[in-house]
Amino acid sequence: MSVKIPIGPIHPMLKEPINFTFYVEGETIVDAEPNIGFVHRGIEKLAENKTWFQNLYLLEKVCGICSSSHQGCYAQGAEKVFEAEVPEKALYIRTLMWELERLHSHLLWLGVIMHEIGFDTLFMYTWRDREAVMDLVEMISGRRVGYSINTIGGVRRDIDYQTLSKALDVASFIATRAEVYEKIVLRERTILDRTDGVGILSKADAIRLNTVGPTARASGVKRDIRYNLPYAIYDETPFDIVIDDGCDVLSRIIVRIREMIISSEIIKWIVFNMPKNGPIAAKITHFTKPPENEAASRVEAPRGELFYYLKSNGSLKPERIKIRTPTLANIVSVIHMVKGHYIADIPPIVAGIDPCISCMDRVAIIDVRNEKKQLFNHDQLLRYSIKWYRKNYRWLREERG
Amino acid sequence: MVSIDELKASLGDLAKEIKTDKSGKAWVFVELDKLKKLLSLLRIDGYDHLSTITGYDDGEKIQLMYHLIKFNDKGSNDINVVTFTDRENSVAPSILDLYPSALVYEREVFDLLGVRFEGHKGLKRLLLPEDVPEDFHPLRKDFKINVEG
Amino acid sequence: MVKGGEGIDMPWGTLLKEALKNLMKKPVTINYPIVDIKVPEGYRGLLDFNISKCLGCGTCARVCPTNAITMIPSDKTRLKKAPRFELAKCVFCGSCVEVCPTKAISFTKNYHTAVLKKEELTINP
Amino acid sequence: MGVISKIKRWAFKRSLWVFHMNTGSCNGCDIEILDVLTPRYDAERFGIKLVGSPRHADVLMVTGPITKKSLERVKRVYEQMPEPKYVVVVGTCGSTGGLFQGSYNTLGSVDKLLPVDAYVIGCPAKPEAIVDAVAKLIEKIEKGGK
Repeated sequence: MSVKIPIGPIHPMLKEPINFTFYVEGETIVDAEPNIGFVHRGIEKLAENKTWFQNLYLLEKVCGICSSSHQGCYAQGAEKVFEAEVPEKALYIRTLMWELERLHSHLLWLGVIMHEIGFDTLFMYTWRDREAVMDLVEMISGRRVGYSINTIGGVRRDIDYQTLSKALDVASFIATRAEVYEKIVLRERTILDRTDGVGILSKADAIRLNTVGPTARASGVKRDIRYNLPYAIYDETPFDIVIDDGCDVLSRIIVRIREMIISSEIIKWIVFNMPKNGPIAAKITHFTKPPENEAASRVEAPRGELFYYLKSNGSLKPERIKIRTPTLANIVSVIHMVKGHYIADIPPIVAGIDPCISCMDRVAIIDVRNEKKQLFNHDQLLRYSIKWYRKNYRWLREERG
Repeated sequence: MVSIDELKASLGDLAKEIKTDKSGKAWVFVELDKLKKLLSLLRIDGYDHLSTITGYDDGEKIQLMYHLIKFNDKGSNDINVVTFTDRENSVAPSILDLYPSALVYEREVFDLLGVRFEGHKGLKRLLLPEDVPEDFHPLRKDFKINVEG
Repeated sequence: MVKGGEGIDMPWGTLLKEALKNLMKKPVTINYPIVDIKVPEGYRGLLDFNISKCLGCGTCARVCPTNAITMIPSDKTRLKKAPRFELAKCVFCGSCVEVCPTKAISFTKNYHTAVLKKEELTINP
Repeated sequence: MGVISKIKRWAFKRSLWVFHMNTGSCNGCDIEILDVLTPRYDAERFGIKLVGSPRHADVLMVTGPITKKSLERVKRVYEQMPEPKYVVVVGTCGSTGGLFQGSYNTLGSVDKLLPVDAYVIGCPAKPEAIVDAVAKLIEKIEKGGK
């Protein structure tokens, strides 16, 4: 992802600033080479030239979808640098935002992957349901995207009982919807034909390639930073890690749908256990200088492990900030996953890792047998793959059983 | 949480220094020529997840930090391995054979800091366009930008 | 994970039920440009600046992450300086609102930020 | 005013086709643009449609501060669009550089490169504001701008 790749993201579905070169033999892909950096904005250098507090808003813009994860991860690291005590209520509010973000990000992704396989009906349904979450975060933070809720040493806004009860409603609503989606995904022929057995990443490969997040968990790897290296209030929160051993795109869909249900349970737990009153931020201002210090910070963003390294030199501006976004970690797995598959399977496989730089805007396909080069843009590829599946539907079904 | 004594016992005299920070995370300092040996020991020990490679130019040397995790249910460990390379002639051994995911991280460090990884085939820029000058490495401290207005 | 299960060979089975259910509900589409929407309390919209409260201290200009605020000479404040807001650069983070010692800067609920010329949004003291 | 230009303007009024391009934005504005097309806002009511090729588009919607790698592409896309064409910039970073002013890899604002007809400020802009921008653009076309 992003960032630097990290950075970013792109439009998860329509045009992306990422470019892949695929090497094919006939219809089968033998190799792939990603070309990234279309959204490289030099954020790490910029961060060295802004103050610790200004960076809260800069680093939030690494990714607009997981903005709260980035800002929260940075704030968490900066608290280690400042050696600040964070009030408990602030951690609860921060975690609430993280989980709401996971809900809206997974709903968004579910719509995107359905669009990638040409199933726009479900795309419209998920994006409609996502609006419930967006309204709630707007109530809590004052903006739909880019909540800016975190600050170094806590959060910036308190939350009242009305909003908390709304959060309960939203959590139950999304949980019931997630069950409906799971039913649809597991029973619809259209979806099963395009995703079952596509984009295989075995458990051994997932561990070897250091795959992170739901992509790894869909390959049966039980790794979740929330559970393995608990931060904020996750060591007290009861929750299950969703894993599935299907290793294909279908499993990735199922894992994310079930994670939505788990997230809604976490949200309910947070609402019931949130401290009634108390401070929401430590006393650190824009003009507080940190000691010389360094810290590494990790959170589980919707797409997987997000990593920050922060170093201070005792002045108002940080010395070095390093960001590793989950999409960058998963890009090596994508290259592995597409090998041996058909050109028509590219959209669901690439979208399957939930790339924050997501879509492919221009794909070059080179046939190694006759060196013919063909350029596709994303729309043409989508149309091509739907047509191809329509044509080859019967023998494929027999082949895949 | 990893204990210092355990680490010292398993790494022997490979590590130059091992320290913990306030939150209990271990920082292992190592000479450049022993880096690969140390990482392979850690890899055997179960540190199979490379979070990323951080490059940092402190003005005199270039620091390379390898952030590793050993997943072990609730008691997972994370440690940071730190090594230094020369600023003028920045070279470091590639760890692609130990951690295949280093592919993108090494290219990123090469791109932004100009550290050449020996043994990394096809090392080229990851993020910046191909047509920038060869010695353009924005995260070096002598490259300055102006964010005022 | 159970793939298929009952109903798999009934094309459109599950989805058709869902679609029929939605047919009975009223539309979720809001009739936006004709009917104005309600924004929640605490929405971070365009900034409002009250110069009669301003001291001219310049803290807001120092904390702004995007250099959207510049201090220019003015007779109306005690320190003879006043902020000029170029809202086209604003990212609505609220740092200036937070640090202002006299609460001269505040958020409005105005979200109509589409303009034909960037200068339309500048607030001069 | 000739009959043809009258017909052209009438045709434009209710069917602006939009080509959306990310030139280095954080995805925040992009998901809000997409949001405008989904059930809550449903911009297809006004004939606004996202198209997959610049050759079919009337409006280029740019998000982001134009990174060096996307510079050539955005130029090429703009050249491919048929006349008359309009450019709408969504988001603060595309309008003025926003948080990325001074970066070594971004150009800053889109209007250094292309003639811009409307700006939507916000980080990211609210979907209602994006609808507003298109409404203002239609108004401008009706008055005979460009």
